[in-house]
Amino acid sequence: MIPLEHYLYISAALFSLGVFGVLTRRNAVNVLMSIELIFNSANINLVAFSRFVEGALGGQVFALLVIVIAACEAAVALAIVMSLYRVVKHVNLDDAAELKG
Amino acid sequence: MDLIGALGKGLGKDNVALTTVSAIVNWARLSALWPMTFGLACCAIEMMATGASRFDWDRLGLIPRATPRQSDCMIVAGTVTHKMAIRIKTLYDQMPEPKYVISMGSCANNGGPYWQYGYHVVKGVDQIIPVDVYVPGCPPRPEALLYGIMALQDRIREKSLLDDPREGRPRPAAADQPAGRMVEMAG
Amino acid sequence: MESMASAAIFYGVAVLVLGSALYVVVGKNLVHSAFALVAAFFGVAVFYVYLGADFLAGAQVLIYVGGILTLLLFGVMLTNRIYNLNLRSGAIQVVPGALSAGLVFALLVWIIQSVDWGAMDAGDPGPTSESIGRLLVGDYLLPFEIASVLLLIALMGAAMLVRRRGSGSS
Amino acid sequence: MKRYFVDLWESVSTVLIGMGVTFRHLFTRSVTQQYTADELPEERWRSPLDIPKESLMERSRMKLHVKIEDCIGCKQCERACPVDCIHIENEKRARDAPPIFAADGTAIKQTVVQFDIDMSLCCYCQLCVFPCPTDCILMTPNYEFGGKTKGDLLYRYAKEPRTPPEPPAEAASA
Amino acid sequence: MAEHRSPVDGAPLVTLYDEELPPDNSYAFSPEELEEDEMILNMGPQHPSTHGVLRVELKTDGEIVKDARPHIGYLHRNFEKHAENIDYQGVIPFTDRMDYVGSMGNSLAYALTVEKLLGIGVGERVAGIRVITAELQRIASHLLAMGTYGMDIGAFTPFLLCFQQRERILDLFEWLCGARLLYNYNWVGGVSHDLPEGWTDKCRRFLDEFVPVLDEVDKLLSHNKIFIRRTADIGIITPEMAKDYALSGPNLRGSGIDWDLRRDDPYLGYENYDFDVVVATSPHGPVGSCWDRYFVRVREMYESVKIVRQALDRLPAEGDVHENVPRFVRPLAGEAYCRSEAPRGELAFYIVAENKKPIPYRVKGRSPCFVAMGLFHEITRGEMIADIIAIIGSLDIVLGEIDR
Amino acid sequence: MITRFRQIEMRLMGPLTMIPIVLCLVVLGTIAALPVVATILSELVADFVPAGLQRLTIVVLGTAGFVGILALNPIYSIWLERKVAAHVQDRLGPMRVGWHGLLQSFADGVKLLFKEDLVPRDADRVLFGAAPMLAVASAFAAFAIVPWGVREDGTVLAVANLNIGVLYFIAITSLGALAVLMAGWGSNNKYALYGGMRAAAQMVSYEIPTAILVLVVVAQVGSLSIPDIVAAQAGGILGVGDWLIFQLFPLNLIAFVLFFICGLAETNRTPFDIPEAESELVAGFHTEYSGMRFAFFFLAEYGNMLLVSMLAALLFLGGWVGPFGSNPLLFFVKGFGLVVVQMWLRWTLPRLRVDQLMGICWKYVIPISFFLLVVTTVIKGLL
Amino acid sequence: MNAASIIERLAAHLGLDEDSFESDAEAKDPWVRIPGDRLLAAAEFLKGDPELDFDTLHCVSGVDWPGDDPPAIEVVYHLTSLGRKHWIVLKTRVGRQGGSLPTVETVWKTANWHERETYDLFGVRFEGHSDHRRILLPADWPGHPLLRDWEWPETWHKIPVKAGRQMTERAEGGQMTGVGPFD
Amino acid sequence: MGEYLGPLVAIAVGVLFVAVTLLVSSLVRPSLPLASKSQPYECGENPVGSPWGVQFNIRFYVFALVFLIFDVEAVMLLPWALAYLDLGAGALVAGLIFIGMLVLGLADVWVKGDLEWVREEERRALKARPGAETSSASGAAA
Ligand code: SF4
Ligand code: SF4
Ligand code: SF4
Repeated sequence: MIPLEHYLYISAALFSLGVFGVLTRRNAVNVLMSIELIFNSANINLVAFSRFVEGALGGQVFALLVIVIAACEAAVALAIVMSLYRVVKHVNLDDAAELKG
Repeated sequence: MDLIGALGKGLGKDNVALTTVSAIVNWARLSALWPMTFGLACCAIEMMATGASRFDWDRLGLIPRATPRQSDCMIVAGTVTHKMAIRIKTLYDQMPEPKYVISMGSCANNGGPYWQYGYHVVKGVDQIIPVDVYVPGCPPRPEALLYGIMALQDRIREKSLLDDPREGRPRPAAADQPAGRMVEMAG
Repeated sequence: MESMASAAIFYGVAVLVLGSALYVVVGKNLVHSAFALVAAFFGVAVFYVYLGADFLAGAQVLIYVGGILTLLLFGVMLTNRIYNLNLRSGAIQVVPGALSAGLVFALLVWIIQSVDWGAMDAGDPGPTSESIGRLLVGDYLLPFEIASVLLLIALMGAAMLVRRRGSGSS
Repeated sequence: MKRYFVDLWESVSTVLIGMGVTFRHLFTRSVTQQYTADELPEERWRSPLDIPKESLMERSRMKLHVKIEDCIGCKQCERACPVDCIHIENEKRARDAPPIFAADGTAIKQTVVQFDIDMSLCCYCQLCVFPCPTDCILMTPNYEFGGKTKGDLLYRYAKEPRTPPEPPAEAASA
Repeated sequence: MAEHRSPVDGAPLVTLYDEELPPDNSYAFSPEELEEDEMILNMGPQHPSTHGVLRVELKTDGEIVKDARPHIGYLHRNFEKHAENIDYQGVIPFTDRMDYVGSMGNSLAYALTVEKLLGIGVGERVAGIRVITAELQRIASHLLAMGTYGMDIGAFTPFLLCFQQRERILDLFEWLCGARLLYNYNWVGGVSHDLPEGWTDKCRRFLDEFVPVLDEVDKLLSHNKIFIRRTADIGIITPEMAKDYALSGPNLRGSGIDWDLRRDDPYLGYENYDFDVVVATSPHGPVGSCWDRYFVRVREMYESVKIVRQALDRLPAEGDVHENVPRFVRPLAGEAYCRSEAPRGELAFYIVAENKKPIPYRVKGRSPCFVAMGLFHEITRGEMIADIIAIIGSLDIVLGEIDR
Repeated sequence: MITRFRQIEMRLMGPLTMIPIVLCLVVLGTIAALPVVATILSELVADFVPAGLQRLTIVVLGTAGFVGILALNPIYSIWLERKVAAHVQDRLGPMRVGWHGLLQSFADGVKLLFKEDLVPRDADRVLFGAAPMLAVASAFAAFAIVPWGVREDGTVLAVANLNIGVLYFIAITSLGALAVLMAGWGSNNKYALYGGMRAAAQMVSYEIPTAILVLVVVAQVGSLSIPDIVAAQAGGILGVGDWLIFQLFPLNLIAFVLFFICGLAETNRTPFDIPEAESELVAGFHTEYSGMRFAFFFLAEYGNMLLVSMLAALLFLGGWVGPFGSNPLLFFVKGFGLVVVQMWLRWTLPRLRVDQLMGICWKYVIPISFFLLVVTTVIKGLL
Repeated sequence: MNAASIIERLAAHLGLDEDSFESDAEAKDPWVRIPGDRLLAAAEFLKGDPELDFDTLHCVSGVDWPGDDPPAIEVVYHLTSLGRKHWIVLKTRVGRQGGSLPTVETVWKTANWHERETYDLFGVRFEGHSDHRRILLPADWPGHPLLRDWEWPETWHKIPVKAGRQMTERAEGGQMTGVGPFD
Repeated sequence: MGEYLGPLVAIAVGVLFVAVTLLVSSLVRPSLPLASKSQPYECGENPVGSPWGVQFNIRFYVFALVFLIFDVEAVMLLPWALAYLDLGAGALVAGLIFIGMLVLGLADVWVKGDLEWVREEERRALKARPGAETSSASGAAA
């Protein structure tokens, strides 16, 4: 049986990778991918807790809702990226920020 | 080719196992000759007719494939013009080994009726790609094409797996003499 | 024997997940990143299976692999032209990024280690789908309905954002 | 709205009709003529209109043949051929040679020493057949003469071998 | 590499097996001028449904075609050069090879032109035979068009059903003159062979059996909703455009213009036959769509059946088909331009003759497909990639005639 | 022109033809006797395999079994497809390789094995190589949970019996489309890319109605597990009366038809074969594939055909239950029957255009499936 | 409307006098030859005039006359009126070397390709043509092959162009073959 | 949970199957690499531009978007469909409201024309664009 901690470690690693990606990638789509990683790490935690804590199926329901939110987030964020792309013809975030200023 | 080649070296060319494998592979190749759909001119219509219900080349296991990557033989059906010749060569090159070519009709054989004044007609597709079987006719009847396909099958039967696919390819080279019908022409 | 095998598989999958996640964040080729993400999502689904959340695992594959990933792939393919961007996404602020990510990781590890999780184990919950259903229309009715509204808004909003006006940029 | 349902209905019904047609064909007899059926000789010929093979092949225009004994070397066929794939060379028969005649009685005054037809060029138009005064060039129903070399398609009909030309002395240098 | 030698006399041969031929990059659109989303896509010359060696260069934006440019000439076989070097009769095999799907029509048009040049006519039996063969050829050609069109749209079965019927016509032709595809049948002043015994009966039998099959294929293909949706709203040629581009034949009638040379400028006694000129009625969308052109062909087959029936009934029992064949064709100086309604439209030959020469000075073939291809770029703009195929198919082109 | 070799071949062909026939009989026999075979096998495993490995052994054995079926499937399906096509078109189809061409697909396979394998220049080699693997793996993964029947004691004859069965199915089928997209993108070929994009568009559209139609079934049966769904269809008039397709007439009939259409679309069969539309895109996403890799796409395609047919049979046609009691063979026959229907459709219909394909999905299939979902749930809820 | 009156009407409109144009209303195909510089005006009139209404240009052909004085290429336009069912042939001459004509593409769009073809095979240039490229032959083809004095190149892109000696001519010596009717 | 061994093994077998077959094939098949052989196929022409430069219509994205939303919706509904029968009318209504919302979304995008692959106006605009003849005729000028 895999102990809870290991799930948590994996989730933590995934989370940090996600954070790393968000901080360092300059491509908006890539940043989005990193954000999805973060969502996933959170979900692992949620499900793990619901597994290891008695009667907490709610954690799974919550994870499901997180997935829903992730989907919505991805949809809207990508839509924004698209419109951004239509204006500036690239999706490099740093340059886009300059554009604003 | 490594394995087969090594086996050939180790076991000798006439080893029974190898010849059997050769025979099986040849059988598979000749039973599943997928031609490239590639009509150039009038002959292409007869080629289509060969694929249609009455003659049905599917009977011999031919399924026309549109892309050279999946085809085994190219039926050059029709007049090869200069503008087209370059494309034909490209397409031929794009086919994977082993590959065969059937030259269908007078035009592909030799320029056909256009050999003399056809400034834009290549005088025989064998100037640009090696041809395995020549099918005469203008256009050849579907039966003649089927006959040509069977001639090609015969050709494949004679090949050995050990042959380098390129070497085994026929060329109108000196070795082809004496030319078929002219009996003892050297005399 | 069997538990050992299953543990081996677990850690194998963990390596796969982290490896592909790493590729996602450092990889040079965006399309490859996207496909690496498939592997990561898949691995997470395997974790769910290990955690007895079979329904969630299915949902993970269906939504993430089937849905979000397709969306992301389209995003990649729709916003990159290989010969002016070379489909490569450069990285910025690698060192500070790595530092802060490392910091976050250290913090998390410290928290995990500082808590005594004990031997909590609720055991295999068995089939979860129906119970989730009961919860959804029971305790979590409000989130359930809100989710629908959220989806609706996301749909309409995103569609509005990308809708071309007139004949577009050309 | 009505359009929507009409479309729906039309799609479904026409698809079903089509499926009916193909279903019927699934069980009709095939028309394939098994030309290559070495196994079933009777399947080698199946005209879709039940035309007997003999009559269909009567005018068939496949390989050319020359009844060279009858050829008088008039070169009419060579002249008529739009493709120029007939090549004839004659030699005058010796004045004192015994007279010979073609089957229809035309006197043969010339020896045909070379009569080549390049079947890899011929366009099977039959234009060479009509002008022949002795009806000695004709088209046969034989089409199975494809080969692995192009040389196989050169047909040489000549009555007698060419008398070997005296090797000209300065030909080599020229 | 070993030197390649001729199989015949051992002379060295030119072979380029191992050489890279220099690429021939001819593009009408230059990659630099492309806009943001555009891409250049080649369709052809080797493509399953460009009906031969047509090459279409597309400027696409995703699935939408922003512009299309046909490239022709991949089958340029120099008909006109040959015609300047070969005697009048010898040109006929070459005309056969122009529109190789309707070669009876071609040689007929050429023969009519030379007859016009010589000022000779043909006997009634020859005219009857010519009408019969021309109409049978029209059916055969339209069958091919119908079948390949189905195949372009993705339905394979109608293609083979059509080919089956076409085989029967070819059998009739083979019985008649010994060739299956390129007949060299119409001669100047006559036809090469008389009808063989029993031919008319078989021909009648064919007609009787053909009509139900045509109905069936019609059911399977023409009225299939998917097929209609694929073809009924695309590639629209308005009547004005059709006139401007001098379309002819089914393409012209598919645009709703009531014009048929067989009725409006009759030859071979077509005025004596009772048939309708099929004009598109376009029940499924604007007039001039692909479906209209396609369906004009289908209905023309029924009309051709009608004509053949009448011609068979009227055919004089006796008559020498070589009666008017001149021994030598040596026209006086002059020129003639004669059009006729070939299966694909108005095929015309323009012959300039020098005085009493056995060889024409200049022969120009006016090919309906060449003309039809000329407006291709107009009707493809804004369509989708799949529609390009549908449009090419609906124009029913034969590359041999376009490139000559 | 019968050469000596040809004569030898012909003499050999007769006995060799027995191979496919025997194979076919063996497979069918095994399927028919699956409950017995499975019992014997599990007992054997219980006796001879160390306890820790028993489950793995059974899984591996089961996998080997369906892999065998999947590998043989194209051989027979392609032969059958060619025969169906041929007879629809009044011709004969393969005739010369074995009795009525039965050995034809073997020849094709061997030939492809010995065929050069090309990777186009500048292709994305990783994706190009991974695509066939993903295609095959997804087909295999989906097959892993197909239940073939139940034993007397109620155990399900499946490699894996998941209680989220149908959800798993919907989830895994999208992987196939992903493979196509990978292939298209990786080939560095415009036609292939078009094919891949179209496949993606198609997958994107037709997965939704599939999911909704599955919902329709689930809402009536109340279980995600496939054996439960089948069990709910047992009994009734003549043993067929309780098949889902006959319940709530005609709602479920429509649902079945729509489900089948979605299945056609997901396996890229005519009239939905736009990703490989031969007359437009040359060969679509597999334009650049040659040799064995191309063969794998075929394997996956025919596997998926069988899969969706089997799924339709399970969900609507009662799976292994029927008039003659319950038997895996019955299930197999139903599945294969639907495959034949797919072939029949393929040789009847023209191909749709990509926008029409999407239009049909969004404007007809999805609204109607929603309608079905609402109506069935309301009816069921009120009852 | 018969040919004579068509020609008359055209000449009247263009203001051509007797010797600046030739015509033959009695020929098999009645024709009128006008100077090249009036071509466009003639075309516009023929199409636009409601009486004439030549709505389609049937064909454009070139004829090379190197032996004439002066050597010229004759460009022949065959016109048809679908509405009025009459026909006329319009001819004009252009110099063999670098001669040019105005394009009639603006009048009948179909002329576009016909003129390209005439350019390709005869080298006649058409001023104002929108897409003046070769159409049938490759872009780098040497010369215009339907000119009577066109010289055959040896090879094009390494591929031989001239007809080599064919087998029949090449084969030396040899013996009889073709025994039996169908050997 | 142990049941999931099945899919896992199947996937592994699938990958292995392909890999092993390809390995065998690579041992026995001929291979003659040539520069021209690996040129991307484009009907025999020399392709210009990379296919990866192609951008697909943004409309693709809208479909993917709707797809994602409905995918999520189906996942949310599955547990509901399992449970609603036992939970009475309230659950039924809750689910129907959920469905209703989504249908509303579908109706919205439908009405706004996002479900048309090609918008009629765009097509018409392209068709009406004049002067295709006058556009670039560079490339291969005479
Ligand atoms: S050989 Fe004859 S039929 Fe074939 S393409 Fe050449 S001319 Fe046409
Ligand atoms: S059939 Fe025609 S091409 Fe052939 S040799 Fe006779 S005349 Fe010449
Ligand atoms: S026309 Fe007849 S007789 Fe004269 S050369 Fe030819 S074959 Fe001989």
